[in-house]
Amino acid sequence: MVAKGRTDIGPPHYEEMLPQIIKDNYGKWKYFERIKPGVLKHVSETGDELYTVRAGSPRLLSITSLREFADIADKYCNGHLRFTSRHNVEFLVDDPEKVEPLIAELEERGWPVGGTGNCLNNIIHTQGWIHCHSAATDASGPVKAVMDELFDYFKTDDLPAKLKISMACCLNMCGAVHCSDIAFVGIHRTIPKIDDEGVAKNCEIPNVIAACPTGAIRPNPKAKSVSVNEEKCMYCGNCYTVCPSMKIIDPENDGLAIFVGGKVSNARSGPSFSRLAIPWVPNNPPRWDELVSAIKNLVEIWVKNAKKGERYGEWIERIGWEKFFEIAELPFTDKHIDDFIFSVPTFRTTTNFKYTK
Amino acid sequence: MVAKGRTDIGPPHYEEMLPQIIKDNYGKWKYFERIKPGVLKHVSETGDELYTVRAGSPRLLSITSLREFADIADKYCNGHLRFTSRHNVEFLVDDPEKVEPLIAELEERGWPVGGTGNCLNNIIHTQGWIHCHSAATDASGPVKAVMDELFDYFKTDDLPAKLKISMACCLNMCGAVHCSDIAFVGIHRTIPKIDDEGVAKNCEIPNVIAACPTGAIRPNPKAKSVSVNEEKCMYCGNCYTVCPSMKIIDPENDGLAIFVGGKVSNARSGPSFSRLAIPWVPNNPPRWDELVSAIKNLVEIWVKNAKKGERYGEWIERIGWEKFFEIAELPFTDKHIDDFIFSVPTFRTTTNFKYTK
Amino acid sequence: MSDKKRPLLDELKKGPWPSFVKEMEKQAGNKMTEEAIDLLERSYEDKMCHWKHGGIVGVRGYGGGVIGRYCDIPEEFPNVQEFHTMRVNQPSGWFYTSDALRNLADIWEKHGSGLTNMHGATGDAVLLGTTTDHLQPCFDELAENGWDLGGSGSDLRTPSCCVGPARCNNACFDTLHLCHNLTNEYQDELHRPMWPYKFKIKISGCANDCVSSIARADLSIIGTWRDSIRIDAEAVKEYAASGMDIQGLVVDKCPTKACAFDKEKAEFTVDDENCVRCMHCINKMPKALRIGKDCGATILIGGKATIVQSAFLSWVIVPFMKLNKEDGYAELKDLLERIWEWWDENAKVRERIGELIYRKGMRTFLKEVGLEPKAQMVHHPRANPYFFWWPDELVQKEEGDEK
Amino acid sequence: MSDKKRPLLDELKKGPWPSFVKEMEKQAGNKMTEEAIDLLERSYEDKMCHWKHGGIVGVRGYGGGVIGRYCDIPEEFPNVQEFHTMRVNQPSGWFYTSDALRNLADIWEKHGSGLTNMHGATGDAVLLGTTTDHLQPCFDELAENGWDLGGSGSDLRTPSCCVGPARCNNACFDTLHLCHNLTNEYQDELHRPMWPYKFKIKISGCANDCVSSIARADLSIIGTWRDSIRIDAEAVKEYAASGMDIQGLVVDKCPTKACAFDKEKAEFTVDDENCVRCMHCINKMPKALRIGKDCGATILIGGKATIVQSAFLSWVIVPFMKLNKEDGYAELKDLLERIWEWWDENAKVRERIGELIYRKGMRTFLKEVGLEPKAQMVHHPRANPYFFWWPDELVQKEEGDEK
Ligand code: SRM
Ligand code: SRM
Ligand code: SRM
Ligand code: SRM
Ligand code: SF4
Ligand code: SF4
Ligand code: SF4
Ligand code: SF4
Ligand code: SF4
Ligand code: SF4
Ligand code: SF4
Ligand code: SF4
Repeated sequence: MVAKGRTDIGPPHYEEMLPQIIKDNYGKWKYFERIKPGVLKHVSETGDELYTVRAGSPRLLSITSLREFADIADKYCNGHLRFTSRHNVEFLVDDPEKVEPLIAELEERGWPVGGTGNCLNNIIHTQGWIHCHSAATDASGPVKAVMDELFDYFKTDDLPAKLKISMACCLNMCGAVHCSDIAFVGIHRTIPKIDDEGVAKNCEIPNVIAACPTGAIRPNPKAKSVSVNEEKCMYCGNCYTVCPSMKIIDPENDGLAIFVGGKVSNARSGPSFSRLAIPWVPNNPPRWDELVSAIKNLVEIWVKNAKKGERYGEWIERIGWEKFFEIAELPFTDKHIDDFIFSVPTFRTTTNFKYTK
Repeated sequence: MVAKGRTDIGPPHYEEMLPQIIKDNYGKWKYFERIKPGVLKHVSETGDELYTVRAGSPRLLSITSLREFADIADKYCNGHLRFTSRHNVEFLVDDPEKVEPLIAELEERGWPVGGTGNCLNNIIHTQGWIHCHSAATDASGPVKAVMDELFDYFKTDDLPAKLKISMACCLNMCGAVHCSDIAFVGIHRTIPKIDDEGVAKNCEIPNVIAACPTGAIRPNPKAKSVSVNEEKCMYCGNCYTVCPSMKIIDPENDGLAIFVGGKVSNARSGPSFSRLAIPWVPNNPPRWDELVSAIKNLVEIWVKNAKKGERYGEWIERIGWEKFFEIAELPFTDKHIDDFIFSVPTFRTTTNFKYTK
Repeated sequence: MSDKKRPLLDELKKGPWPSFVKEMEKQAGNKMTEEAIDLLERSYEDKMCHWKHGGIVGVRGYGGGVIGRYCDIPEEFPNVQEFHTMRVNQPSGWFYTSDALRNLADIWEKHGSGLTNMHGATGDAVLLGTTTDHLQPCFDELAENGWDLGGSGSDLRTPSCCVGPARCNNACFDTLHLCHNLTNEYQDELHRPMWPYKFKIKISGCANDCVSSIARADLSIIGTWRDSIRIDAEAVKEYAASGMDIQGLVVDKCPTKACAFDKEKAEFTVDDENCVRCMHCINKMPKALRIGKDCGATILIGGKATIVQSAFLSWVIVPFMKLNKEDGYAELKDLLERIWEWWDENAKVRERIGELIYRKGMRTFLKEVGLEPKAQMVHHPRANPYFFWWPDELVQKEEGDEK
Repeated sequence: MSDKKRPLLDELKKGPWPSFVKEMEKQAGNKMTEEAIDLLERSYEDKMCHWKHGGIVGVRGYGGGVIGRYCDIPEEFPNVQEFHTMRVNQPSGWFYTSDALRNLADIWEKHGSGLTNMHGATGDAVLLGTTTDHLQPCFDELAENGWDLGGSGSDLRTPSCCVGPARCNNACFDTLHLCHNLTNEYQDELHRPMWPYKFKIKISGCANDCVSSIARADLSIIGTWRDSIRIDAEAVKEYAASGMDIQGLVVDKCPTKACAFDKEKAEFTVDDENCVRCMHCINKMPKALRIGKDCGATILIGGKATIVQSAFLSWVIVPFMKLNKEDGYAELKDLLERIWEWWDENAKVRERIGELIYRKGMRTFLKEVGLEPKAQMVHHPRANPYFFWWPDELVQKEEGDEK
């Protein structure tokens, strides 16, 4: 078997993974065309043409499916494929004849083709109840339920612009949802329950105190533990991350918050954060109905009202956030008003606003 | 004489001060015209016409001049006049025939007429060495020197837009310069010198500590006084305001900082802060040459480069701050980069910027 | 005049702008004033001021209105050993009759330096320089003549307002009346420091904000309307005929693209729902466009200059409030009093209302003064997920619910 | 398959989107995996996860790359008592041969649950669920086959990059090469946690930022150019002829109004000095417009998600850097190492670089890592007057200077 202790070899070299057509045209791609949803054609300075067929993936993949992908790649792509930064799988085809059969086989096997251009993209997400101890909600379940509902948008590219939805299952935000057109994130709503003995035994109290963004944690020297100031705690769970004896999970009160209007690209406007639209929908497995219908509504109002080329946030910036809340028929609450460190620059310092009902 | 102890009577009623034409047309003004620099004509629904002649004032006025104004008001304005929110004096004329003679007399007596519309307005300012203990520079002197240099702009209204210059003689900013097209403010550059005995005797140490924006002040229990952390002190002088034994004046290092691009009105864009252009010019009485030429340059580049209707900050927002520094030929230094509480939202979070030399 | 030369200040008698040095010299017959000029020359030499803090001074019954000032080299300048300022509350809109002005001048000739600021940055008529002995007699004589002092210290500061309906076509309400009314209603708050810190009110009749209330007042009252801009179609045509570039100078600069100009028909239209009442189009075509008829004000809070947590512009807390003269502005005063009460109870020493709101969170402020959250209060909602829940918003666990 | 019913998860096998439940069931032959599904059903019933922290686990010589995970009801679910993840460092750009993929699958069949994430949010190929006993053998077999682990814990995390020159016409530099090079150069930093906290690097070939580097990486490397957009005039004419609304969809959306379209001549022009290389016009007309030729990258710092001081987007620190393959990216590495050194020396435990810069001030960071302040680093300069001076910038007092 192995030479034990072999370390620090780094990842396989990407060149080994590239198909010949990419090796030949590396750095020489001249332009591309969007053939149809899920299909891109890249044209090289050499005249070579590469077709990319993108299929949706649940990201959680069995090795059975990985082998299936490998077989498909062998059949259509000389044994080459890649995954995208949003966890889709892309088949790289150098023969135009193979494109339609490939698509047919993918669809047949349950791998939908789409998600390019102005389609809905795959939902970036995280571990949830499948693997993480920190999760305020599941990840794969809510994502599946939302993607089922929005499925048609994955397959049609006539949305006003790209639609990037992301999810994270707790405030650690491993899904880095904070700059998405629409983001949903698992949140807690009650303060951690302190197991004094556990804290005393297992946790580094200075680290626990430092972990709290709002300074809600104070030492409790008597119990060699800590106490939490209810008024200051906003349930982020960071204390729980550093100290398992600060349990924060509360099945009835945990749930999801929905943010909208962020983006990452610098195209036109610079990157921007998503902002709170709906503070809480309940955790309602298995299909998270409230979440799904809230997101559906959010997508539909954008599709209906945005101008061509307007990302979600660009649409809202044009009409104003007050109009967004009116159109979305969402209540604006005290939760929407920032009260963290950088709150001041978010307060409206002009009389330039629109009236709403 | 007086009934002693008569208090809380409040200010004189404004109605007693209004000329008849204003009483007759109060709330009925329909529109106005700018006749020429310094002269406005307001037209009422009743058809009445009121002429306003605005004259520049140093704000620091002797009672001799107040009496002179009173005499002029008697002669041309049925004994009525007012001051503006920028400390100019306005003569209210109901007879068009009197406008030119009034202007002639004002100019003759040394009171320049101008400052309306797209003129340079009067410079809002503060006490300086004339009355305040806190001043890092004089107020009236620098203002006089700048107004002399920019005088023509007070008398012509073809600037790109309004030009509002303000000054304050220390960071207390009694001139509220923080939202001006151009602002100059007296600053210190060295830390306070602590007179321990004085602190112990005269100052409330908790208040002194709380006064420091950066937490630079620590108790010094031995001396019943305080000490200042050099690395954290940015010389704001707020400790000196609450405790005279923390002297912060340093004649060679005090001076003025210049900010640009703020505005107050909601017209078009909302109100915005002025931002640092030049961190320091020296205190150079009697005519503050470095200050004057710096401001002259700032005004001239705007006049030359702004489009019609663009306030200073609106011009900069269009071209970008990096271009502003290039055009103004000003060095961009670490001082220009915020490092106070709300710094983060000022950092550039996009690759959308222009190159500069 | 003193025999001292003042070569530095002499330089500031030159030039076209009216000279404050000349102003000072006009009163140089007064020994105190003359020495004040000499002291200023000395400051010009030394590049520093020669004033210092000192004992608190004032007039009977008042905690504010006078700023005590002492020379730091009194041996050399005995006549300005004391050089206090008195702040006289201006009439709303800074209107004066010539007699009123002369009256002030006469009183100040008798009791002080003869130097004034017309006006101070807060709005008062500032009488610059007198001795402790003169304070009470001066105040008595002012009061006798119908003048009162303005604010200083930790109290309500003298409210001020723009010229408003007295001479402006844009006034959405009666700024002068409101200013006068509030000043009189809150005489106690103005004269008897008792709060954590100062509190300023400034009142502008429209969004042009000619008294900079959004930047310089803890409470900013800014006029606006709820209906539509009034358009005089004929006058629009005149502007167009005069060659004005209505598209470029007006329409293209509308922040929400809410107005439009049809060049063919020379017709100007406003989309009311999207107009944010920024005043720009009205400013550019005052003959053709007028503010609406259903007027009131936006109320904003928290504006202040630099110290301590950097400058704040005021924040919208009431998008639209009718300002009702008939009931003496009851709604506004009610709100104001709730705000003061909350601030007074919660603030630290020298903590402005804006800083307190920042520290406590806007949600706490709104809840405790009884205001509804509105989307108009923010540029945009929060980006972080760090929000709080009130106990009654949570799912209460029933017995046996726990697994 | 276990005889337990899973009515809740069954609901998630319905619908058109590929089902993760079906994926899990594909490996249900594995007892561990089967129980993981049952445990998930239990979580669905309880509305909470059933995992907990536990002892730290790993492989010899590495401090990271494995996430230990333990079930909180092991009595009921003994087969997932331990259910650790291994993070396998992906090949740059996430390219695989079918054999490589099969190889991974085979190893994971032998040593783990047969479940993966392709890929994790940082970019690794995530192998989901194995026992402590299997970690070392699994790693050894991975290594034998040319795979290595990625980062976790307080170390450099697995760098990732966009598809770049491999399949994109917009790549301003070789993202895959840089990513591979950095990953290999910093193996030690990646595998042996030693820093205050995690540090992430993400690399995008242009401002479209297809790996979200500005939002998700402490160090963001984003391609750009210094010269001009290349315009193919003929291709512009084709777009115009095809009926595309070039004015409305391209020109009007240019953030700096730097491009123009002459409809008559069907001519598209770019004002290079004002173009901020936002990519928009190129995105809309890829056949006609191309990135410039003098390419490099903008370097930004500090991006991260919510915890602790809320999310930061990365901040520009080097507007333009040539990325030189020949010298192994010496300039970039040199900067990176200076940054790490400063961070390592100054940060508190669990303090990301962005948070440290915020706490210490950008000026301190720039000075100590040796970067020149540039106006490109800020949206706008500071509004407050609270700036610092270095001792050598001050006027030094000479003896006898004092008055
Ligand atoms: C394959 C992928 C890169 C990779 O290395 O994996 C990729 C590939 C391309 N991107 Fe991207 N982008 C990819 C993730 C992203 C991301 C990151 C993300 O989604 O998390 C972004 C930033 C998202 C954001 O702004 O919030 C991104 C922002 C863009 C943009 C800018 C869109 C905008 O107008 O804001 C373009 C330009 C365009 O589409 O016009 C672009 C354009 C492209 C082009 C057209 C570039 C080209 O010429 O080849 C590629 C085909 C896109 C398509 O789907 O039609 N790509 N692209 C990623 C596919 C993810 C997926 O499976 O859906
Ligand atoms: C007299 C005064 C009010 C008072 O109660 O004293 C006043 C009076 C008028 N202002 Fe003002 N403004 C006055 C201070 C201000 C201020 C406050 C300040 O300067 O400190 C502002 C906000 C400054 C800022 O934005 O930084 C101000 C922003 C405006 C604007 C908006 C300008 C803009 O486009 O940003 C207008 C509209 C315009 O001029 O087009 C305006 C318009 C006007 C009009 C035309 C209103 C009218 O229809 O009568 C008045 C004649 C203005 C002129 O000078 O041509 N007024 N105006 C103030 C004169 C000060 C002076 O002596 O120079
Ligand atoms: C006289 C006046 C300046 C002038 O020349 O016009 C003035 C003068 C002083 N101000 Fe002021 N302030 C004056 C308007 C302002 C303004 C502008 C305004 O009100 O619109 C501001 C900025 C707006 C604000 O309130 O934020 C202002 C912000 C300050 C501050 C900083 C307060 C803060 O919270 O940031 C201080 C410091 C303090 O209160 O200890 C201060 C303190 C002072 C003191 C009392 C200095 C002291 O610590 O003893 C000054 C007395 C000077 C003297 O010797 O006469 N003054 N002060 C203004 C009042 C005249 C009047 O009543 O009309
Ligand atoms: C596996 C992964 C989520 C996924 O499903 O893809 C993940 C999973 C965890 N993350 Fe993460 N993070 C993952 C990418 C991210 C990202 C996204 C990224 O890297 O682009 C972020 C946001 C970006 C950032 O770094 O700011 C992220 C921000 C966090 C944080 C908050 C860190 C912060 O400074 O704000 C924590 C908390 C911590 O470090 O203690 C965290 C902690 C964790 C822990 C280790 C939970 C814990 O406290 O023990 C999770 C282990 C889950 C598990 O049981 O497997 N994870 N984590 C991602 C790594 C896979 C990979 O290597 O490819
Ligand atoms: S977002 Fe939170 S719950 Fe989800 S994987 Fe990351 S740390 Fe775990
Ligand atoms: S949950 Fe967050 S806010 Fe609450 S105590 Fe813990 S760390 Fe602090
Ligand atoms: S700005 Fe400072 S120095 Fe000037 S008057 Fe106000 S407190 Fe005094
Ligand atoms: S001058 Fe300002 S920063 Fe320095 S110690 Fe005093 S209060 Fe603090
Ligand atoms: S604020 Fe409005 S109402 Fe008041 S003077 Fe200015 S333009 Fe007129
Ligand atoms: S008032 Fe302002 S927002 Fe309204 S139409 Fe006129 S320019 Fe536009
Ligand atoms: S970031 Fe730019 S270079 Fe990289 S894949 Fe996206 S469009 Fe292409
Ligand atoms: S790249 Fe962006 S900024 Fe440059 S011309 Fe094109 S659209 Fe305008």
